[in-house]
Amino acid sequence: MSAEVDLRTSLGAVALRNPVLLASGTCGYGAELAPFVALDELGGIVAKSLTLEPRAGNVPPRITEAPAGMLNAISLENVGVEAFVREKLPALPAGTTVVSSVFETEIERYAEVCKRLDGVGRIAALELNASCPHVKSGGIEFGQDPKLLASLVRACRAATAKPLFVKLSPNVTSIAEMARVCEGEGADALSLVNAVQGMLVDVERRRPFLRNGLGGLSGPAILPIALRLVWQARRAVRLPLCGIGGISSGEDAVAFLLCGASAVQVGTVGYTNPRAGIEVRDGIAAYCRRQGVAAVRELVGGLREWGPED
Amino acid sequence: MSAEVDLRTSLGAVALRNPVLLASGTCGYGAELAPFVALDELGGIVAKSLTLEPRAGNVPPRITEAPAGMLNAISLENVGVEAFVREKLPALPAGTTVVSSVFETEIERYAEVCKRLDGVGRIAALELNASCPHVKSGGIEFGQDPKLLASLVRACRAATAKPLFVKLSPNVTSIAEMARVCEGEGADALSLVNAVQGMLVDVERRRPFLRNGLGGLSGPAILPIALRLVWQARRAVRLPLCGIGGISSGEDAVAFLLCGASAVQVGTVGYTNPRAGIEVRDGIAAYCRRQGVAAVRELVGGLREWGPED
Amino acid sequence: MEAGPTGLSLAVPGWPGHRPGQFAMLGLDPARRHRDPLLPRPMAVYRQSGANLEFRFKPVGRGTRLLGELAAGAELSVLGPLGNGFAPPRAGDWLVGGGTGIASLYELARDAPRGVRIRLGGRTRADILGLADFEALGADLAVATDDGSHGARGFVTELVAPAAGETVYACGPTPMMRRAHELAARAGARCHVSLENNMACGYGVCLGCAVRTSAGFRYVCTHGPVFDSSALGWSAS
Amino acid sequence: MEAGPTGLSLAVPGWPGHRPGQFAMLGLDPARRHRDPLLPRPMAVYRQSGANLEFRFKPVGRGTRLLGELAAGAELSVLGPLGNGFAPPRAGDWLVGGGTGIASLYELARDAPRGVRIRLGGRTRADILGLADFEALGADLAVATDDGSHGARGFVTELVAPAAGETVYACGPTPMMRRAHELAARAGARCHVSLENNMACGYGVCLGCAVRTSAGFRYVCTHGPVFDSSALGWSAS
Ligand SMILES: Cc1cc2nc3c(=O)[nH]c(=O)nc-3n(C[C@H](O)[C@H](O)[C@H](O)COP(=O)(O)OP(=O)(O)OC[C@H]3O[C@@H](n4cnc5c(N)ncnc54)[C@H](O)[C@@H]3O)c2cc1C
Ligand SMILES: Cc1cc2nc3c(=O)[nH]c(=O)nc-3n(C[C@H](O)[C@H](O)[C@H](O)COP(=O)(O)OP(=O)(O)OC[C@H]3O[C@@H](n4cnc5c(N)ncnc54)[C@H](O)[C@@H]3O)c2cc1C
Ligand SMILES: Cc1cc2nc3c(=O)[nH]c(=O)nc-3n(C[C@H](O)[C@H](O)[C@H](O)COP(=O)(O)O)c2cc1C
Ligand SMILES: Cc1cc2nc3c(=O)[nH]c(=O)nc-3n(C[C@H](O)[C@H](O)[C@H](O)COP(=O)(O)O)c2cc1C
Ligand code: FES
Ligand code: FES
Repeated sequence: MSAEVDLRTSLGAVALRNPVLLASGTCGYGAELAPFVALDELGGIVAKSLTLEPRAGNVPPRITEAPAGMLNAISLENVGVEAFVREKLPALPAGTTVVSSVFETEIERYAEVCKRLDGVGRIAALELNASCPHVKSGGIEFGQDPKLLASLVRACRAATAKPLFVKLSPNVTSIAEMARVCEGEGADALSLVNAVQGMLVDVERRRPFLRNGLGGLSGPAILPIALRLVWQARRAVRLPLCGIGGISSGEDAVAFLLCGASAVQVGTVGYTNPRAGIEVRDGIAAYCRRQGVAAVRELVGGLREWGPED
Repeated sequence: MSAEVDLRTSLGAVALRNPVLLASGTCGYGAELAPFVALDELGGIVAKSLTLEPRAGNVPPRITEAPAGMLNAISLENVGVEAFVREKLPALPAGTTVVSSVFETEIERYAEVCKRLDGVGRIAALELNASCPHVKSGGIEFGQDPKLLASLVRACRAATAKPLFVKLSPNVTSIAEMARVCEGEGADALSLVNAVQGMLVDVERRRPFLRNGLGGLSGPAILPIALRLVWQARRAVRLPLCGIGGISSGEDAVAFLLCGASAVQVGTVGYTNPRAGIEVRDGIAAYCRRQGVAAVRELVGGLREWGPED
Repeated sequence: MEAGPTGLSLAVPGWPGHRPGQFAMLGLDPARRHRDPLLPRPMAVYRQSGANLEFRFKPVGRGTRLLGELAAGAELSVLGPLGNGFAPPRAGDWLVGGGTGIASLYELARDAPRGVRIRLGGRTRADILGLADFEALGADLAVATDDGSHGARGFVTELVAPAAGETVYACGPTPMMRRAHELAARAGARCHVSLENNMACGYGVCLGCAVRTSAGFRYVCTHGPVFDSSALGWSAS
Repeated sequence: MEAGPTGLSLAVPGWPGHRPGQFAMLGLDPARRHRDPLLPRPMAVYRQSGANLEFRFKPVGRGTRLLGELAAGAELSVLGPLGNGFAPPRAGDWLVGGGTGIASLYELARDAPRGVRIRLGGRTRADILGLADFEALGADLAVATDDGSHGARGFVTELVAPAAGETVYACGPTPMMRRAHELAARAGARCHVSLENNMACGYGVCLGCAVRTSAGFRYVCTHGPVFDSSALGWSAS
């Protein structure tokens, strides 16, 4: 089969050229990647999470390597919503599908960022980064408490008519419960997962490698965890899902599609190669050709069960 | 400093020759390792989890490789408590510190296994494997539900006078809550963590690699997660902790000690080298010599915070 | 240590000797520079020559690709000999190998009495591991390839016709071994197969290599890798 | 590709040239046989010779040990040139290198005008990377070692005495750079330091390489690695 594979897919109302987006925090505001990648050949980019005001991150060290992954505590440094809309967005090639990630420490502020982005034509959808500690609740992540998460999604749903994705935390007992909460509050899709909470210690100095102590574990190490969470969410809700976690090849991406994701995001592996997203896209297409799959949408949720005779 | 390092430590009332035990399910019943290791040179072994009756595991495939780790769904195949006491225990060299892991699908059966082991002199302590799905509660793990976990620990506490360790699941929103529950019900120590729930997919065949679908992720990949959980548990309870997850070197073990564990268990890495436990022990001793640490106990909880001037 | 894409030879001081069909766990990275791939790979000892052990494989996955790319002088960890190995064949018995499973049979063939029949199969001539070595034995050897590039065209099991009282020794892809089992069963012959399940430890502690037998689960690394085929359930893979 | 324990040389077709002090991200495993260690390593280009780039390092961690053990012909990924690089020095300026930081300075020294003073330090003579190359330049060169095995005994910064209007170019351990900064500040000289923070991406998207400056956080990979030392807070590492 040498015919072109139809790579188109969608996340709810958001049509995508192909299933591969770049994950928030791993592609800057897009322009940083322009020397390496034609951004409009990707499914899209999820820009660095935005807060109401510009936000400085943690004092370094912010990153360290982990087995088959890395640990980070950047703490969501960003230029703020205004500068993004004014300076960053216009710099992107027309035709780039842009998802804006939204992050704050209080619900009203989350909603306010959504409101500011609501009227911005270039933005295809908003992604709520719910994996952030809630200041008023003593540091528990929004995405770890179903009640907090419900209030967050409700407030943001009311603040924007744009397609609303919620990015879930993997650090929970039941992803199904969190997924259902989002569905109940009118989210349009779920992105899962964010980094897994972790820690590494410099034993020579007897202190954490990161100044922040805790950090987020990402990269291939977490792929089996992320895939399991997508599969569990798939059985809990009907919302479209976007799979994230350790994807480094077309086969990795296909695994997420088979488990029920309609699209995927490539994160950490992009640090090792700025063209990783394009290579994952090409890997998906190669897989489809090899397997005689005409349209990538056919793969979504196509995982078979083991039969008694297998 | 060429003097001998004092490697002794303890988990509550259980004195240990050194901080390195082998994790349950990764050292069989001990005898399998005898060709490679003098078992009484280890801190101890935690034998394969025992059920009331002999138990057959899952239909294969049961294991597959994961990035910097592996995924397993053995499903706790074991010879049962009677055969263990009658055949396996007497085969172990005198002087081996043996912890017996206990596992069941209902609380009364857990307690019954504890009762059967209670009078057995060779057993230094019991470890409740609480990372197992509870049949009556629709498959949620005992270690994922604070109420279930409390009932479990209470019942087993009443069933045995032996030191009682509880092995916690990493698949929870709040390890602190689970740790406090165990402390409240009279556990003597906590072992953490068990494998992280994960999944991997064979994209060529479009089905999970494991016949069981889900599996437990173990090995270096999970070390940062396990270390974080130990550190969080340390701040929640005063119980002694035993750190488990991805340990492959003396430095890895020291990281757990610094985060507050009094001992550690080596699991998956032992598959790559049956002498891994001894090498980890030697690595801890080498670290202590290099750093001028006279007794390994000095390291426990010795993690420093970053200062503003660092 | 010397390696090429389909085999390696390494000095293993202290190797105590082994029986044909036993295997070793080869650890790719004893110095732990990498922590991935993590697990050692079970490999049949193809041949021992003095202090050197030889292994044969095909680059099908991460592990075998890395093995084939090892630089001369690289270090591997070697745990073994492991497993039960084959019982010695008698004249009239059949040795049936397919694909990389052929590697398990070379020493069995070499040490076999005259009159043992060796049947090897692969996709093409290049897939018959160690063909020249087998030919040099001067034994009763026949080959089948899928594309007819060497020997008969078709499945190797078409070259196998056991009679009652004979034993078939088979190692290769599951369909090949199943077919060998069926041929033997139908003829009243015995069949010993060497299984190549995934393994983590190779020494009996992970229980990952379980295989369902008529007597319950058995472990390929300690009870096998060689099993009497009649004890195995040939419907499941 | 050729490698030894402390350096490697590889052909990079299409390398567009670079300024002294720029760097590349070296990916250890472009074919993804291993997924650990995952991240590429930032390395200063020590020297370009024709189509070949040379790098120098010491085996201090996983990454540099693997780089030093690469087999001839192995493939690396190379992303670059990255970063700002050094401004050209003038006669009277000081080039101060310590440990592996010396690697960032060779081309700067080679292209420098006469009268630039080169001062290199390390624990022992063997730690002075590329010593013979620097000596061959015939420039004003002095060396200090902790053990006195070459040049003066002591810290390399004891050989540095900048005057007002001069510039010190420094790359090495933090205490060395801090001292260079202090010497320059005290004398009314300028000091440019090249920082060697941990990096994940090297091209400005991870924000992992942040450094605190008087103007807020800056990124070593895109705004640096060379910074005016007066903009940095020298109390924090
Ligand atoms: C006792 C025993 C003896 C063995 N002896 C040998 C031997 O002498 N020579 C040898 O080559 N192998 C032998 N094997 C199998 C070997 O251990 C590996 O499983 C196999 O070589 C693939 O390893 P890998 O690391 O390259 O693949 P992995 O990195 O584990 O990747 C596996 C990938 O390759 C595919 N794959 C795995 N095996 C095959 C195969 N045979 N054909 C096609 N695709 C495959 C899988 O589906 C998967 O996609 C033996 C196994 C056992 C249990
Ligand atoms: C712009 C830039 C240019 C660089 N140029 C060079 C260069 O030309 N040559 C070079 O060798 N390095 C250079 N580095 C540093 C290099 O990227 C690595 O961080 C360093 O070599 C250690 O890498 P590793 O992979 O071996 O250590 P890792 O695998 O990351 O392990 C790090 C371990 O080594 C220790 N460690 C890290 N660095 C050192 C050190 N310098 N001395 C002692 N212990 C250490 C750590 O504490 C840790 O235990 C540069 C860095 C930057 C940002
Ligand atoms: C350095 C770094 C910064 C990140 N910043 C953000 C962020 O700003 N917003 C967000 O939603 N996720 C952020 N993430 C999480 C990623 O988007 C992604 O969910 C996670 O890393 C898992 O995917 P991966 O394994 O492919 O990296 C960040 C991850 C890393 C490694
Ligand atoms: C194949 C396998 C079987 C296991 N069986 C058990 C078991 O029977 N009981 C138990 O408490 N933990 C069991 N575990 C979990 C380990 O004891 C350990 O908690 C986990 O693997 C994490 O440590 P590691 O990364 O060092 O392996 C098993 C793990 C593996 C990989
Ligand atoms: S491979 Fe571990 S028990 Fe057989
Ligand atoms: S290394 Fe990623 S931003 Fe500098």
